[in-house]
Amino acid sequence: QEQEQFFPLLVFRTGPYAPSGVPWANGFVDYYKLVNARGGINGVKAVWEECETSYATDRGVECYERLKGKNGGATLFQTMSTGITFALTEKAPGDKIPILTPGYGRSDSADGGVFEWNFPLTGTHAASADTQLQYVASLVGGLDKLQGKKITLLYHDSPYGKEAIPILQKRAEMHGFDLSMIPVTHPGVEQKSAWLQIRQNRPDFVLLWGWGVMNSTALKEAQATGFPRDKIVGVWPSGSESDVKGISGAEGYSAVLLQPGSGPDSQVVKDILELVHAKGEGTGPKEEVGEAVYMRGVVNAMLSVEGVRAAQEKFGVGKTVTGEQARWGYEHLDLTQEKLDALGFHDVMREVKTSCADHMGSSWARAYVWDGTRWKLASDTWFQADMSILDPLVKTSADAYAAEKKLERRRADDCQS
Amino acid sequence: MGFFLEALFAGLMSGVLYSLVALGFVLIFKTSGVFNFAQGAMVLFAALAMARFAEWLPQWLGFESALLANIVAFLIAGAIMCVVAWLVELLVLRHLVNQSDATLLMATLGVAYFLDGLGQSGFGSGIYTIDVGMPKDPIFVLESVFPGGILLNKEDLIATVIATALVGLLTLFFMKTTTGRALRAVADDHQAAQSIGIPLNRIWVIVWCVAGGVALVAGVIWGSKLGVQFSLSTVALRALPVIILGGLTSIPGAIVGGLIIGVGEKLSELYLGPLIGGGIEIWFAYVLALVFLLFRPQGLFGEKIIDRV
Amino acid sequence: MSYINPVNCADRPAGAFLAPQEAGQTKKIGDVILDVRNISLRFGGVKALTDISFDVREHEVRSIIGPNGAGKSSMLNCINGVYAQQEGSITFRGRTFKHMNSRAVAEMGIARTFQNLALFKGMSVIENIMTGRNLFMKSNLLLQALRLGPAGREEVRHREFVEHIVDFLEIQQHRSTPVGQLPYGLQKRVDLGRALAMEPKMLLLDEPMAGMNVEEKQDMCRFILDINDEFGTTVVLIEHDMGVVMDISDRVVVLDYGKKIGDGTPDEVRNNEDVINAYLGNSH
Amino acid sequence: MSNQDIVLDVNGIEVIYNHVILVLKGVSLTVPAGRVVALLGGNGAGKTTTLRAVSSLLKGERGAVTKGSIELRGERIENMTPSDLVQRGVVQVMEGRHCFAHLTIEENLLAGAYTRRDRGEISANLEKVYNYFPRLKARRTSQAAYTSGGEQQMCAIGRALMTNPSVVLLDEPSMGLAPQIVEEVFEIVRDLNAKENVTFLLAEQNTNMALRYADYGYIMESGRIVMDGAADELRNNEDVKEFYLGMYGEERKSYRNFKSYKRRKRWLT
Amino acid sequence: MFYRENGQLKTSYQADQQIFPIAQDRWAIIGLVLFAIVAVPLLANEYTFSAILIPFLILSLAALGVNILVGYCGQISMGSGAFMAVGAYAAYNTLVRIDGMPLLLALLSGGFFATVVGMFFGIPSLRVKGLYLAVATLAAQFLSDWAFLRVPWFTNNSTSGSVMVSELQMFSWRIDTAVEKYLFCLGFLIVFAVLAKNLVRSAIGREWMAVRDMDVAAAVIGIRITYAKLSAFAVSSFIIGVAGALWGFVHLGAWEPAAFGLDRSFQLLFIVIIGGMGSIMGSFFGAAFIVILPIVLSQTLPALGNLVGFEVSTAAISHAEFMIFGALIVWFLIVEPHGLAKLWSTGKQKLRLWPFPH
Ligand SMILES: Nc1ncnc2c1ncn2[C@@H]1O[C@H](COP(=O)(O)OP(=O)(O)OP(=O)(O)O)[C@@H](O)[C@H]1O
Ligand SMILES: Nc1ncnc2c1ncn2[C@@H]1O[C@H](COP(=O)(O)OP(=O)(O)OP(=O)(O)O)[C@@H](O)[C@H]1O
Ligand SMILES: [Mg+2]
Ligand SMILES: [Mg+2]
Repeated sequence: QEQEQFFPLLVFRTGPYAPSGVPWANGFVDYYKLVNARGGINGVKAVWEECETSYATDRGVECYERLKGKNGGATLFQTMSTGITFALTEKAPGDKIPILTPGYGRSDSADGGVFEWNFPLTGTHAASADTQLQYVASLVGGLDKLQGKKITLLYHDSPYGKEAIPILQKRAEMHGFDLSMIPVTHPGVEQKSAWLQIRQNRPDFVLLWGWGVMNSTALKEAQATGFPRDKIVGVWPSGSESDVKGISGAEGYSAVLLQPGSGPDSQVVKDILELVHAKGEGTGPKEEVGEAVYMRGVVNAMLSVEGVRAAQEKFGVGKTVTGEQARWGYEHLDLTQEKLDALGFHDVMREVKTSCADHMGSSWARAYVWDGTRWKLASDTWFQADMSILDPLVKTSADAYAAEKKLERRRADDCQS
Repeated sequence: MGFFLEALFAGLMSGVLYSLVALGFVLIFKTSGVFNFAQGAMVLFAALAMARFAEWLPQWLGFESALLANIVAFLIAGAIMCVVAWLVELLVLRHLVNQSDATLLMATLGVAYFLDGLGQSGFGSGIYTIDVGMPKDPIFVLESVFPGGILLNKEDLIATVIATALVGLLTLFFMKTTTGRALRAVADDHQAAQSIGIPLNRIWVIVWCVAGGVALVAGVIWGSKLGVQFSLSTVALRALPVIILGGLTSIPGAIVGGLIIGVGEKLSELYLGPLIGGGIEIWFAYVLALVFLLFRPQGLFGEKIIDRV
Repeated sequence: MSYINPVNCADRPAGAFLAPQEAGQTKKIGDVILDVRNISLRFGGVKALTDISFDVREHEVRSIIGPNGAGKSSMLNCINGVYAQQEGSITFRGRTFKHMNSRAVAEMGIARTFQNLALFKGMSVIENIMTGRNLFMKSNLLLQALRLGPAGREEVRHREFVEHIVDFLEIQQHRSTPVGQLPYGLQKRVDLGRALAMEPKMLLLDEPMAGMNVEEKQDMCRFILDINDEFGTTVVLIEHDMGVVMDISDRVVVLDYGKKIGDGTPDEVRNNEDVINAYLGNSH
Repeated sequence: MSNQDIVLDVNGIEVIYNHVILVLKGVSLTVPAGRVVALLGGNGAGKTTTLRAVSSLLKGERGAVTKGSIELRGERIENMTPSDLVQRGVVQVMEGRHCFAHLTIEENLLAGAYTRRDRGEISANLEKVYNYFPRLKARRTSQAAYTSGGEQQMCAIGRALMTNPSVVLLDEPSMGLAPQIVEEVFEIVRDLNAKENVTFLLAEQNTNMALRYADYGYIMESGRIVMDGAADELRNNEDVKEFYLGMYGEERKSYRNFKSYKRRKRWLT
Repeated sequence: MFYRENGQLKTSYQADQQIFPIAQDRWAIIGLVLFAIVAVPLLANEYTFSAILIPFLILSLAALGVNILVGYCGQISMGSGAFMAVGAYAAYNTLVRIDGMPLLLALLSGGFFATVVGMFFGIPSLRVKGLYLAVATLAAQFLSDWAFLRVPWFTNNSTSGSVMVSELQMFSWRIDTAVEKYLFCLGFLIVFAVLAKNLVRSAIGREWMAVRDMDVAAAVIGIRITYAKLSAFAVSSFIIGVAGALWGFVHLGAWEPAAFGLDRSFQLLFIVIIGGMGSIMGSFFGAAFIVILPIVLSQTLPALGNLVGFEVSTAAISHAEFMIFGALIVWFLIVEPHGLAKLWSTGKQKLRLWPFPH
């Protein structure tokens, strides 16, 4: 009897956000295929099943209920949506299933002392915001030069979009820049007024915190109102190829991408092309392999697999692990650069090490500039979120959550890593 | 003041674009009494067809000219919309003669779902571009009067001209042709119209075809502004307050309504929005329309609602 | 034929549902109950009514006749408060109004039927007639939701009343049919039933017999006369069938183009030159 | 009467509404060319349904002909659209007027000319209609919804005449009309019949009138034809006299005087 | 032959006014309710509860409310999602802001605030009619979308704008498991269904229907149009509000305004029209149809695809789902414009006549 490890996938291949959702999901699936082609997780075969959420929370909940018991039980859930993360955060502890939200999810869930089952590995939205601002600072010559600058945050009006606000406000206070915020209503095709406001305010930078069609619309409106694109800086959900490809005014726009960025030249991409696509088993079109959002899917899948591998080391190599055991794995991830390089992720991402208190691990990000045909690295600098700023915010928020839910922080003996 | 004018122009121009979508609603409602919720889906579907064929044709046939590709794609998309019209009549409307407003409305919602699904599975669910060579850059006028000048958008200006022309053309068609009267008769009473030999089926195909054409033009203009993607169908939601404000049955109403809503929502967003948190334009448009309705329940130019006992 | 002739209706089932006023006795025409003074009604340029005055006495059957478009229905609409006349006043049982308000009119005891059937199509016969009783139903929303004591009892009481009307109008077997499915003639009866349920002092009937054959008209006349005789309900009747009008009314008003051209007993009206020219034609 | 002369031949049709309500239970009738045939009967007998079946307007009412055949000049027409029928000269004036509420009277009439192409003919027809109904001419610019019931009835008939029909299905034309107008309408029927050889199938409650103007009559009750015959024959039939003409012996009985007890029609069970 | 009402004579009007005057129906319903309370918890698995039954119950409840307004009173509303949202957020606020607030009261207060808001948005209905009103009700929808996103007070200043409720407890009953949640919702549904049924067969129900069918005539027989319309808005939004609170509290646990967006409003309207306007029963049929259909489609289509030998991608399935869903709606409307409830009663009528045709 072959051992199998089940990875449910909550995807959105239709609806307003499909342009980002499709390559993201394809990256996931291709990587699991690659894992199996490379012989599984210590011989355990990865199996997966997709469930379409259309990025809607209630459908996500239905998918969760449907998949959580299938194929011997779900190892984990990756929600691919902030809204679904919020809903599942309430449900998963009861079912003892970890929730992985690499690069997104709720920022306060980095605090493993309260959020036992959430893993915003490799960075949260708060980290995104912080690294984004650091990049802007580097453009003007340092954080101290931000003094008196005008920065406008143009954000998707949803829980996702709002995650950035506390960090930026804190930073504004610290560095004395002038922060103004303009919400954009879902799905984001109506931004005329927003850009007229921007034109009126003439900010030094616009931080684009968009999702789906909102991004390309923003860039088009920027062109239509004559706002220079090299003064617009996005985050990873605003930094995929589909956001900029074919948009005439997108050149010069830059985005700070929490790892990974786009990685067409990486080893893992070559492997996928060779071991999966070349055999005619590729999930999507070949051209998208290596694109930014696609790589996100690949890295997300890799993290889910590596957690299982870590858990196997404790609970039995070559055996299927349960969700609860997998959680131990995610809490004890130690992906060193060598390990990552061996997996083919050289120059795609940097090391991640989690602990029971720190469910995020690290928050490396790099800035890319769209040159009209591809994302180019803006510089080789890796940014990392300033934890001295993040931590207090995360802790306050997590404590508030714990208080509301009447949860106890995990005791020290339960938390020894 | 400069900013105010800028906002005003922006409002007027988005207003014209709303009118264009609203026109599709009005045409169908006026002539068949159907409140066509699928109009948004039709805009998306038409735009998708146009965008994709413009992309595919050069690949399939191996030619270069973007102009040619655009023209042929436009024609193909137009033809597709007429086929859609024909199918809608054949499979839906024909079987729902004489049913209540609510039933017809639901049926068009069903059509909308169908078109959304068909469009995405046939043409893909990515973001596609329509490039009909519209200039994207802004121009600034009156720079000597106001610092920074007043921003105008060439693309918007061209779209405004096209929309105005189309509206004018359709108004003529309805006023001057004998068909116009038959169309209105159908809207009033399906059965009576049938009884005097007005062929409902053909009339509906024609009207839906015209509405499909309007959707195509709207789709091309909006699509080239915003990109063609699933969310394009939401422009229909922006056009709804326009038609109730202008009156469901009035072509001039669609235009005047569009202008009022366009200006109203831009000014509200820019002047009122920052005070109460922003993002208010969509509900503001609806509330504005609602306030107008309280004074004229049939909209500004709509036909009076007749109650007799 | 004299108009105070009593009708022999001894073999009618005793319609005990309305408090009968000296049932079976010789009909007594009473005082003026409704007085319409100088009514003018315009719709834009159309003068529907011009300076119309007439009165209705208690217990009588008062007909309004006139060519199509003369303004008969509009007259009823003014009395009902559906239309608001520009000029003139309406006095009902001593109270004078510039404009009538539908609800108040109903409360004062004026009920009506409609020319083009205004039944509630989605409801059954019983439910339609029950709506006429709503005026008298007092329990509040919460009680109705819970159907506790008084609400349930009230419902039963009124339902009983309505069953009497159903019996009276002989539509028992259609009780729970949706009215939309009934033939036209029966719908007219339901319309009458709904008005009767309001226990009206005065009943306004707008062409109750249009589209009926002789037999059905006979039935309808019988109902109208029974209501009038036995319960003393005053009836204002609009009708185009001169046979019916001349046979059953006590007095007749004739309108033409919104103006009053005649008023009097059937015989007087029948012989009025203006009326003959404008309306009756020579065959009658 | 040879077969050639029969314009309309309805043969044993059954009609069901809503898949369950059986309304016509095998109705057969023939309408010869150039005649006026009356279809009489009480409320709910199925007259309207029969006319709808002929003019193909059943579908909109969720009704269907499930048995039997209908032929127009030898051609089967059950599955034609109403507009096909209008093209072939058959037009129905619907019960309850159904004017186009938002159109003016004149627009209503012109809408009736939809199938006509010849402008001269259309304006001649319009003149003709205005001649028949001067009242319509006076109200030509009012919206139909705001005209009185009688005016609407005239408008509906006039509108049908605008199609230049050879067969007119008239459903209760007298309903709600002032006596003079009723007379006029029937005169117009006779006129059109005589001068333009238009065939009429007339559903009426006003038996008296109908039998005066018709050549032949069918009496329907509960979805069946219970009696038929030439008009004067029917007029002299005792039952018809009593039940449909309100005559007792030779006298018309006053509506004021009759017993509530009545003889039941013997053809009703 | 089995479904006969012969011999069931009513001897009092009381008997005739029962909700189900035919004995077979009455027993069937009692049986069904017992089945739902006793047998279902034993038979269904957790997935069925959380993903199918609970949403079904809550949406039925909401549809009940919508049906009162749209089906009974004839005021087409496309803003029902907004009233659900008001219910959910109001219940949330009463719960978190008032110490020791019992769950039941919080849920009902959701209904109460929804009533207030509903009546406010009902005011235009006094002047505006039909489709104009329908579109105008969207104002409520967009206003609520905006308010709950942008006014931090409503979300108790939650930074993300997402709120959550934990630990449902009524008296000493902790509502934890899916079965308990199911029973909890079922209780609400049964109570409200009975109340709603009582209302629609009482004086007020007849007033609503009268206003729907012919408002001028209604006014003439003394029905107060204003009262009838506003009370329909009030009752309907109360029920919708409670349903919204349940949706947030019981089904989702954590939610954001998008949970009550425009799609939800349309969904409710769908349920009512597909199920049958002006039919309490129809609300259940419609909800079952709308909740179960997409799930069935998404589960069976891949299997069907495999049968004919190709793998159907998730995207293709969900596109097919859109198309089939749309097509089915149209198909149902064509087959029976008056909804599943009408289909059901026609079926019963045939059964009654069976084996004799017509
Ligand atoms: N659309 C419908 N749905 C269901 N039943 C109908 C429908 N139309 C008519 N009926 C039923 O069919 C029967 C015959 O109706 P029809 O209208 O043909 O009668 P009629 O002879 O024209 O009566 P009237 O003189 O009242 O016009 C009636 O019992 C009526 O209730
Ligand atoms: N709401 C309205 N708006 C405009 N005109 C109206 C309105 N109601 C009635 N009229 C006009 O007033 C005049 C009188 O109409 P009314 O309906 O009272 O006539 P009527 O005497 O009842 O005729 P009929 O016997 O044909 O029913 C008509 O010319 C009609 O067009
Ligand atoms: Mg009248
Ligand atoms: Mg008839």
